[in-house]
Formats: sequence, structure tokens, C-alpha cells
Amino acid sequence: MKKKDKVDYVKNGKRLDGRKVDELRPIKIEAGVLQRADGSAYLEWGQNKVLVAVYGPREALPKHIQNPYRALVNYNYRMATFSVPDRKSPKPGRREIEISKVSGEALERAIFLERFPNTTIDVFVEILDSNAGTRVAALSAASVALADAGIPMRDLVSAVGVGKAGGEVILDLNKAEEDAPDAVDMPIAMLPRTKEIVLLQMDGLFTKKEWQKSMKLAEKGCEQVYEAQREALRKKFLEAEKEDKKSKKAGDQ
Amino acid sequence: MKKKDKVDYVKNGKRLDGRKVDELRPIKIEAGVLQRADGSAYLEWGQNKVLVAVYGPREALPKHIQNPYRALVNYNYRMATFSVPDRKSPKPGRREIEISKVSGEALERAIFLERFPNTTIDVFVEILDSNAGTRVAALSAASVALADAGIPMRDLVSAVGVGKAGGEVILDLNKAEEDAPDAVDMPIAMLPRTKEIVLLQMDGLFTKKEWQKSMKLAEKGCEQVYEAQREALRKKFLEAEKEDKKSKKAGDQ
Amino acid sequence: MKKKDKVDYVKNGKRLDGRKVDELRPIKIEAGVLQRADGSAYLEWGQNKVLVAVYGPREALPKHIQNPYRALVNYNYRMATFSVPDRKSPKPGRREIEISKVSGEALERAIFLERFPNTTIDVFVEILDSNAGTRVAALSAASVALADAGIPMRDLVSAVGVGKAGGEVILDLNKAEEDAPDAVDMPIAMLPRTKEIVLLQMDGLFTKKEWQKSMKLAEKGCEQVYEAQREALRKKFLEAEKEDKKSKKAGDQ
Amino acid sequence: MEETIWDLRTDKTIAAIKEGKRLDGRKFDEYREVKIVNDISENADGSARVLLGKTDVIAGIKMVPGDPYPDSPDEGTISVGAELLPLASPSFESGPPREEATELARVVDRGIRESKAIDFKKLCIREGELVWIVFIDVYTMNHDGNLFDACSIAALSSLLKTKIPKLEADRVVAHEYAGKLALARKPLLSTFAKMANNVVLDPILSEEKAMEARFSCATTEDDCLCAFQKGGGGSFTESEIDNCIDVAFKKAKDIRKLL
Amino acid sequence: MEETIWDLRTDKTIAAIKEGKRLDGRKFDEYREVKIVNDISENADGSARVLLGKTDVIAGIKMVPGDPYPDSPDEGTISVGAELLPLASPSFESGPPREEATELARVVDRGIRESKAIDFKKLCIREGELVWIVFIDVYTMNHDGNLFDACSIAALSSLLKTKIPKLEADRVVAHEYAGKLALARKPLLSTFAKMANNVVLDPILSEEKAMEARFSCATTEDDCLCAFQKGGGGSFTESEIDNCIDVAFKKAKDIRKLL
Amino acid sequence: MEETIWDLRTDKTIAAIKEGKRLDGRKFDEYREVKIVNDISENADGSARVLLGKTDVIAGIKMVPGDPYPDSPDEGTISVGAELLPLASPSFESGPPREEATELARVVDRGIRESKAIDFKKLCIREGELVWIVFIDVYTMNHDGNLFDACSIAALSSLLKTKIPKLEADRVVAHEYAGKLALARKPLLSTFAKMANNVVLDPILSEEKAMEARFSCATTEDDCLCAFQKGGGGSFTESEIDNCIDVAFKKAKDIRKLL
Repeated sequence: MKKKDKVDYVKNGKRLDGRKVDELRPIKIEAGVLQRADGSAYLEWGQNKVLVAVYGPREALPKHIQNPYRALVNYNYRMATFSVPDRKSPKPGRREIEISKVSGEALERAIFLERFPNTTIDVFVEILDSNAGTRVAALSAASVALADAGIPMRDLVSAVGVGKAGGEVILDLNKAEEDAPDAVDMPIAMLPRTKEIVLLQMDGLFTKKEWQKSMKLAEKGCEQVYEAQREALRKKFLEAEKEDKKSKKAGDQ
Repeated sequence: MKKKDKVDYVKNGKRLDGRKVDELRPIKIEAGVLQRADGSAYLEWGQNKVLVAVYGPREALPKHIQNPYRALVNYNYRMATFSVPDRKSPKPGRREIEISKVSGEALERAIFLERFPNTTIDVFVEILDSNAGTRVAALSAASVALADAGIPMRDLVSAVGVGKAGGEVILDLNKAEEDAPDAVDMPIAMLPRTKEIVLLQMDGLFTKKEWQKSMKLAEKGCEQVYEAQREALRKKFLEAEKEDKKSKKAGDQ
Repeated sequence: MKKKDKVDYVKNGKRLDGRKVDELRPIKIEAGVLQRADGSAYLEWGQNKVLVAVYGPREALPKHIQNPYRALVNYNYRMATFSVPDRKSPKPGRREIEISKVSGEALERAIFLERFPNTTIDVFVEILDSNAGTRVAALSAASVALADAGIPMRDLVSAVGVGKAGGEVILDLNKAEEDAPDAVDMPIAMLPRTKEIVLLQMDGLFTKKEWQKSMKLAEKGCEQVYEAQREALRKKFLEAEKEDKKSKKAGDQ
Repeated sequence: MEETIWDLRTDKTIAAIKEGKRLDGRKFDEYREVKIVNDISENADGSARVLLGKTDVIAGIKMVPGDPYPDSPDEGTISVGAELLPLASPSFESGPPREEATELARVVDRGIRESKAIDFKKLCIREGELVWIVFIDVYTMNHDGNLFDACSIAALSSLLKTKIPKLEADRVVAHEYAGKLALARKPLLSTFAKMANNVVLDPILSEEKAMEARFSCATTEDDCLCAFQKGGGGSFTESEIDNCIDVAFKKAKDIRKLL
Repeated sequence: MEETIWDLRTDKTIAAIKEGKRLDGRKFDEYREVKIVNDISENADGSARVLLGKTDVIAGIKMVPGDPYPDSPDEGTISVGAELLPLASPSFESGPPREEATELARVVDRGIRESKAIDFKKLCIREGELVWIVFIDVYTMNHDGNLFDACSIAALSSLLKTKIPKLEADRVVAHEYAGKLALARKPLLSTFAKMANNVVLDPILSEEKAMEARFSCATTEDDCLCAFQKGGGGSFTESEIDNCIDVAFKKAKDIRKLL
Repeated sequence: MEETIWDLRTDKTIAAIKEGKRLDGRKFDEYREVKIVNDISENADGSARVLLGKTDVIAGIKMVPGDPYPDSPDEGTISVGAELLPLASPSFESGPPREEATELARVVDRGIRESKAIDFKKLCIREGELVWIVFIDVYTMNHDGNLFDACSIAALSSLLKTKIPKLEADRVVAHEYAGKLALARKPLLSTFAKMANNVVLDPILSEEKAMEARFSCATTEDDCLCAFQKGGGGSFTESEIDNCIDVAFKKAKDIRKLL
């Protein structure tokens, strides 16, 4: 794509897609969507579509990788070949490997790992459609899937992208904004209750001022993501309760 | 190769290479051709040339793949780089992997696997020259090699190709026939005594009538393959007997 | 590089770079240059630059590779991508695999392997810059690193290249000489005290006479390499002694 | 422990089959409920998610301009990939495609290719220089048996919705399209499992664990057979296959209506 | 046994940090001594060996003519590779790059790429046909902590010395050069480790073993931030990050003087 | 258990050697019987099966038009591959080439390449554009020692029978040929094993298990040495090598008569 000469990424307080600078794209999360996984979640965030499955805690194998003090987190972020404008090779690329590493580390702080020595908690992420911000979408979905799996956690991990396009610091960049000549992209993940930062990456040229401004937006964004995550879990919990009552009435099968 | 406009694949009851519709290409099988394998066979079937070695039953390794109820069959079909018109890459391709899988499964029914828990029976196939029908040639050779290895079997597995070219249902297609615009290729393997079908694949457009017709040819073809297989084993047995007598006369070395 | 039409590789007893036929390029060896390895060496030999680290004897893993009678030698020769005129792929090539194999075998004779059953001695070689003769440079450096690691040895292994360019048998060919149309390249490694040959390879057309002549040069070359190796170890030993005294004065930290 | 659970379930499955029943109450020749959701990915040129009971798979199409094979300079081609995603089952590990994935991809490929549903000559952009390669990738999301048929439905459904990208200077213009991919036929796979001398259509996972052999048969709406695949260590009789073929023709017709 | 040693050292490290000290006597915001040796390989177009205390790494540059990406026909590019050579540590094995090496390569890459230190348009040889690819490969020789910063310094130092090869008929002429690679900025990475509620710059290996989380920040001489990377299972507060950024700006300036 | 058998056989082998004997009755400088069958594969452009005693190997040639190397635009090349097929020995596993296979392929390659048996300039089709690549692939069928020499004989024998495919529009026409590959020399490898201070030609497997070191030497009919390879953990003296060279010249002559 040829970069456009001059674009106003924010005009009269509105972005190209009509959002305000501090407005997220619409988020929809559903917990417990897969039958065989211990926990799962499906998330749509703008055009991004993510499916996450969680297995574990289960015995870490081969044995020599086991940690006698805590569970390991194995995070697997993959993009479907058709989820990007140009077909992706089915082989995991270096970008996917790096995202898997930092995302798995971001989840560690949230989970009471020390309760499950010698085990692994496996998180499998598949990106089905993408338009900027898939790693934060995946991470937000993953912590819902972990909760759905009943894994004890300090807090959920809420993640959001923030950055700059056309000189404006904005929340939750879409692809057109990420393609701005001066674009800055800063994915960030927090434990919303304590504001602890568990994932932080950044690409592009930022002044310290801009960074500080973007942190404000990020905090605001994470709060909204957190709300959507908790809503998904509430719904799942209510459904599970309903099912439970139904099955109690019907007697065990 | 450019496909020809109009070819009579059968004319006056004769095919392009002079065979009748229900006639196999010449088959020659020899058992016990390799020294270090537990069993082996060499087969020529038309231009196809196949060498098979069998090892086992031997301990399945690594241990975690062992089945405590029965032996595993590990079938390895490979083509030499020079065995095809265009040089094949030395790396096993997806076609070779699929043929290995279905061929190994085809042999399972023939072998008394339950007598050899925790073991593996390894079948290694190398195609040295090819002209359509290598997977059935390999499978037919493999069951001779299994018998040569003294592995107890319900029956041999006899395999043959059958299909269609130029509208005619024919037995044992060669490459020119397989390249017909309307070609159908159906490899099939049976236990000849019970007519149980243990391998069945098909590519191309077949009516049900044509399929039924082809099944008749297939049965007939398998019987002839069976005869060639038994002949090879008889010969090997007689030779072994002769050797045995000789060595008894000479005394043990 | 286009091969030159007519070049005098030796003229008035001098080679293109001014050396005599039996003269080595300058060699500089330093032992004990890396902190975490059990032994190490850095070597410059003409333009060639080599870094070697040794670990072991340490438990050979996985267990099934262990030899209950002796230590294994695992030799790993690699070239940095930028160490050659055309960028080398980071993946180990077939040349590197072969050199690793024969170099590891060359070291076996020198080491008292039988004293360390079930262990492995790992030798890691990285070529940082190259100009013909890297395998002999690496091997010469490796035996210094082994000695630095305190591994008991019969003798050092001293290695050198010898061969032919423009009809002349010469010692320690450089790249320009190796590119001669009639070039012969013969890497050789010896235990200098007994003159046992532990590595010998050769490429190019040699008469037996030329080979015999080249063996004379090789022996001479190895002696000089041996001297440089021992010098490096002497230096290291003296430094270690000095350090030892210092630390004794200062008391243990 | 998981093994033990499956052993018990296998016993139950076999016992039911012997009484002419299936654990989920279906008839021997009955498919589970099929749900198809199309266009699940905007970046795909065609896509579909298919639920076959609880089995859940996704297919996506990417049309990519590429070099023709030297021996067919005026023909494009298809390329089918399959990944048994670890999301789908606790026993799938992530990693390179194993032989199960290879077989799945190749069987889905043959059903489409051999039916001549796609006219490869129509995929030619410039003879000898540029042709369309239709990449069909299927992913498993939840595995409750019969991935073959689920993936076959998903692949066909995706192809039926596939738009041909617009080209500019031989490169794809993102999100602009020049037309629709034409399909001449609608091939569908029907898969059977044999156990205790009975043959059932569309096996659930517990039936697959119990089965001795598997048979799959791709059919078209004009009464053609276009691909077979037998798998598993057991055997079929000719008449069992004959019967499977009849059921396959009939049941594929029903599914075709949902497309 | 090695594990036990590290456990003890971790206890010592943490105890020292709690008293405001580091085992090697440095202040919390102090780098180890940095030594840079340039042009260590004649076959490289640029190269450097960097010692950061006892951490020892090498970077080498190869400029190779190649095809441009179709969507940026007038731009060359960079490609960063990193190998955790087994020479550097008894716990590194030789083999294909693991995720640590991938992360290291990508963080070094981003520091350079995102700073716009290299004008990719100036790497164009003939638009749409031929561009320079700048291969930057870093190798670890001895690992005593903070490979990130050591490799970042080595990469930048190599680039500053890089000569552009002479081309003849689109092929590189060995050891002849047509000029120097121009760098618009000098981006450098600064890496911090957090443990026991304290944050230290340039962790040595024992500190890395003890740390809960890691934060790296690439800065330029014109007061821009160009890359962040947080790693490890712990967390940072916003004010900790804020402070790291200030230290990074200051300390990178000192190192820049050595280049 | 297999190990035990080999230990016993090693003891026997060594004991025999010390008495100047070999277990199979041969003299120290004697080859086993050599049988060569040519043209074993019609799809190959040249092929041969070689039996060296019970050692059984196959070589096949494919000539493929390809791009020349940029630095030798008027030269074709050879490419040798070797696979230690699991058919040949219970201890070979199937899988990617191990270092033994790599060494085998490279030693066979050097024997041919360095002898200048093939004039690479004659493999040029159109300078700078198209050249012949001669793919030589050797496969082991039964391993009873000395795969090196068996593969060397098979490769040379295949090359001597190799026909050059006919080209049409730069593509090979199947089964039509434009001539024969010319060989300027007939290089052959001779391999020796050293054990108990004796050196024997053409070791059988039990001798290879017992040997301390291996030496191979490629010779031509015009009394040139063209490749050496020493292997194994032991050593040779110069006079042992000198003697091996003399035997190699003599014995290769005998084998050359069989070609």
C-alpha cells in the first residue's frame, strides 16, 4: 500500500473511522465456547477475531522442564493463513514466537502459579481475522479463558493498544492508523486493580510527553476492556448456574 | 506432457500396450533379498521396481509409544529421487506420508498384532523405478517381506490398481492410462481368502456402475497378485530347505 | 571471481603475499579468553579468526548416547554469517557438518577419553573471519582450549594446510592460492611428538611425489603451530600463577 | 486416566451399537446437526465456520497469483492445508503437521480437485506466466469426531463464497474484488465408521475411538463418486462399501441444501 | 548442582539489593565498563566486538543486493539475526534459534528500524528491481547478563563502520567499496531488571536469575523513545517505567560517546 | 544384546588380524567380489546397483536444467546426495541425513569433482542462463561395511551410462536423449581400516566395528590422487598412508576393468 501524502488522522475530534481519540472499537467477548478445552473464549474487537483455548494445570512434559516450585505458562499465539491481507505462511514466524513469549510472561503475574508445581498451563490462541491490535485482543481473551478454566488468579489481565498517528496520541489504533508515516504502536497489558504493567512494547518515535499522555489513554482503555471481560464471565456464570439448576431438576443423567 | 486430443485407450479389446482390459503387467517377486533385514522382498511390476525390508517385532521406542495390547505397524514408503520422470526432492512429501499411513493400516488386519505387545513392526519401502501403481506394488511386496520375516499372519495382503481411461474400466493402469483426461485411479488391497478390503482409495469421476464393474476386475487382479506372492514364498522356502540340508551335511560352521 | 589466465604463484622463491614456500602466515593464540566456558582459546592465523570454547567432561545427555567406556567428543564447527566473502546462511551447512565430524575424531586420539566414562566433551568453534585454512586453525585452537580446560591429553593436536598452486607444493595456502586452477588443498593434523596423523583430507589432483613432498612441509608446519600452542599455554599458566599469588596475598574474597 | 475414560466409553459405544443404538441417539445413517456460518474473516477471500454437532472447524480461502506449473502453463491450481489446532483437543500438540493432518488435507483436496468442481483453466491469468493459486486452509477448533466431513463442508462452503481479488500490476488490491469464483460441482465427503460389524455415518469421537475401520466417500450432485479413502486397521466388505456409497449420495444431498 | 549455586547467589543478590547494594559494587543506575573493538572481521562490511563487563558479543554486517518488497519497491531493508552461541554459557545448546534468540534479534531490530536511523530509500539500487538488504548478525561469546544492551551497542557500532560494497553487473565485488552507510540517528537500548521492589540498570547474570521482570527502552540522541520491551513474569508500575526512561536517556548518552 | 554380539565379533576380528588373517578369509589388500548391474531404473538418466560382497547400494542420476552460479556463469555442476536407508541396517533410522550420510555424500562428491572427470563447462546450456545440474543420489540397501567404496563405484558406473536428456523450450522431454555424458577420468575410492596396527582394504562391517581409524583415497587411471578422507578416533603413520596409496592405485585399476 502506498502511503498517503497528507491525512488528518483526527479532524474535529473524530478519527477516520468516526471514533474519538479515547474510544475503543466495539468489543464482544464470550467465555466457554469450546467443549474439549478446560477453558475457552471467543473475542471480537473491531475486525479482530480471536479464539482461545486453555488446558491445565496439567503435568508438564517432558519431565525435565518441570518446575518444582510453580506452574509454567505456555502461550501459543498463531495467525490463520487467511487472517491477514497477504496470505501468511502456515509456519510460525518470528513475530508470532516473540508475541507468544511476552504474552505468556504477561499472564504469569496474574496466576497463582505457585499453587501448581510441576504443571503447565497451556494457552492456545488462533487469530481468525485481524486489523491491528491482535496481541492485546488475544491477551484479553486469554485471561477470560483462564478464568473460564477455573484457574485461580490475582486479577484478569486487560490489554489495549495505544499510540500515535498524524501527530495525535490515540487509543486502540486500527490498521489505517498504524500505517501512518509517523505511527507509534504501544501494546500494553495491566492488572486493572493494581495498575501493574505486565506487558509493554513500543515501536516508533515517541517523546516522553507523548508517552505520558498515551499512558493515561491506556489506563482508560484497559478499564473498558476489563468491564467487557467481567461481563463475559458474569454471563457464563449465570448460564452455568441455569444449566446447573436445570440438571438438578432433571436429576443426573 | 500435453494431454492428447483423442486417444482410444482400448481398441479391438487391446490397450495401448497390447494388454487386455483385465490383464496385469508382468509381475516378478523375490523374497529374502537383503541380508540384514529380518525379512525382505524385491518386486518388479511392469516398470515399477520396489525393494522392501522388514524389521521386528522389536521393542517400540520411545517407550511412551508402546501399546501394551498389540504391536504397532510403522510403514515407510519412499521414492528414490531418480524413480520418477522429474527428479523428486529427497525430503518425504505429503503424498509419501499419506501412502505410508494408509498402507500401514492396510497391513494391520493381516498380522496377529495382539501376539506382540509393546513392539513395533517396521516396514521400509524404497521405490527405485515407477510407472503408475507403486503403492499397490509396494504393499504386495511388503506382505511377502513380512512373511519372509516369519511374522504370523492371517493372510497375505494382495493389492492392485484398477480404474478408467477413455471411458473403459480397466485393470492395472499404466502411466499413459493414468494421464487420460477422464482417468480414474482406484488402488485397492484385500485379504484374498476372505475378500476383506483393507485399502481403498479413489481419485476421479466414477459412476456407481463403473465402480461395481471395477470391483470385479480388482478381485481378479488380486488373485493373480496373490499367486505371484505365494510363488515367491514357495521358492524362498524351497531354497531355505536346500540350504538347510546342505549345512546339515557340512556340519555347523 | 574469474580465474586468472596465468599467474606465477611462486616467483624467485616468493609467493604472491611475499611468503616462502614453507612459511606460515603469522599465528597468534591466546588461551582462557572466555569466562563461562571450562576452557577457551582465541586464535588469529593470517586473516583467519577463531574463537573456541570447551565444556566438560560433563554428563552426556540424553542418557542413551552415553558410552560406559569413555567420553564422547562433540565438536561443533560453525562460521559466522559475515566471516566469508558471500554471506553464509545461518543454518549449518553440509561442509560444516563434515568438518565437525572429522575434527572431533581427530581430537579423540589426543584425549584420555577412557578416564571419563558416560561423559561428553563439547568443543564449540566459531569462525569470525576467514581466508583459507579455517578447519586447521580451529583444530589447533581447540586443542589449546582443551588444555586450558584441564582435560588430560597425550599431546596437543597441531594442524596445518598444505597443497599446491601453479605447480608448486606450498605450505599454508591462502585464499588466492586455493583459487588456483590446479590447486590442491590438504588439511592435516598430527600429534607432534609421535607424528601420528589424526586428520587428513585432500582435494585436487596430486601425484604421489607431490604428496610426499607436501608431507615434509606439513610436518614442518605442524612443528611451528605446536610451538605457538605451547607458548599460549605457557603464558596462560604464568598469568594464572600470578593471579593465584595475588589472591593468596589478598586472602579469599 | 484419560485412557481409562475412553476405554469405558468404547465399551459403552460397542454395547449400544450391538443393540442397534448410538450413544447420542442417532440412527446409523444420520448426520449430527450441521451449522454453517459464512464470511467469518474479512481478510479471507472466502471463509466458513462449520459445526457438526460439537465438532467445530474453520476454513478460509486466499487466492494468490503465482507461477503456473511448467507442464500446465494455462492452469491455476488449488492447495489444501489442514492444521489440527491444539485448541481442538487435549491430545493435539502444536507443531508441524503430523500424518493425520496430512491425510485430512489430502482427502479434502482430492474431493474438490477430482470432482472437477474448479476449472483450473479459468484460474489462468496470463498463460505461462501468471495463474491463481487457491489456498484452502482448514483449522480444527473442537474435535468431537469426523473432522473429515466437517472440513469438507467448510471448504466447499468457503469456496462457494469466494471472491476473486482485483489485480493491479499483477498484485492483489486488498479488499477489492473482480468477481466470484465459479464452482461447477458441489462435492461433499461422507465418512463412515465400522465397529462390531456395523457401519455408522458421521462418527462422534467416542465412536472413532471404538471403530476398527473408517471409510470416506466424496460424491457430487450429479451422482458421481469422486474420491474414496479407507483408513484404520480393520476391513470392509464390498457390500458394506456398496451400502456406504448409497447412503453418501443421499445424505450429501441433504447437506448440500444448507449451502 | 548448578541450580543450587544460582539459588544461593539469588539470595545474596536480593539481600544486597534490599540494602541498596549490588554484588559487583555498582550503583543501581550504573553501566559496567564498556569496551568496543571495531572491524574485527575483514570479510564483514562492518563489525564490532563489545564487552559489557564480562558479557562478550560480536556483531557483523553484510550488505547483500536483493529483491525489494512488492509494496515498497524503492526501499531496502534490514534483517537482524541473533545466535545464542553455546560458547557463551554452559546452558546454551547449539541448534535452531530458540525464543530467547528470537526476542533478542527482534528487539535489536526494532531499536534500529523504528529510530529511522537508516533511511531505507537510500538503500534502493534500482527501483522495483534491486535494493540493499543490510544483514546484521549478532553472536554471543560470553554471557554474563544483559545481552540486549551488549548486542544493541555492537549492532550500532558495526553499522557506524559499515562500508557499502561496490557492485559490478549487480554483483558485489569482494573487498571493494563504494562508500559508507549513512546513519541518521544512534539508537541504543538500555535494559533494567526489577527485583525486591528495586530497579537496576544493566543486570549481570546473577541479577537476571534473581529478577522478576525486565524492561528495555531504546532511545536516540535527539530525546526520542523508539522501542520498549518488557519481559519476565513480574510487573512494573508506571512510575518505575517513567524513571527507567529518564535513566535510559542519560546513560545512553554516555555510551554514545564511546562510538 | 546386539551390542554383545558385536563385542564378541570385534574380539574375534582383532584376534584374526593379529594372526594375519581376516574372518572372511581375504588377504589384507583384497577387495570382496564386486558385482555391478547397470540401468536399474528407466526413469533415471543413469543408474547402477553395486554389490560389494553383501554390501548393496544403488546410485541414480538425474540431469536437471538449472541456474548457473553467478561466479561461474558458463559451468554446470554436480550435486551428490546420500541416504543411509533403514533397509540397510537395523540401526539406521529413517529421517533427515545424519552426519555419516553427509560425510559419505561429500566424500563421493569430492572423488568425482576433484578428479575433473566431468568438465563443468560442457554442462553449460546457455551461458549465464541455463546449465545442467547432475544430481547423483546414492542409497544404501544392505550395509555390510565399506559403504564409501560401494557408493563410489555405483556413482561412477551410473555416470558412465548417463544419457543427456533432450530439451524442448528449456524443459526436459521425458525418455528422449540428446547424447551421452562425457567423462574424462574414472576416479574410484579405496577405503582402508586400521586395527591392531594392521591396515586392511575394504573392511566388512565387523571390521568397521573393530577399527580404530579409517582412510580413504580416490585415485584416477592416470596415477593421480584426487581425494583423501581420514576418519575415526585413531591415527595413521605416514608410511601406512604411503602404503595405502600404492594399494589404492593397484586395486582401483582392477575394479575399473569391471565398469
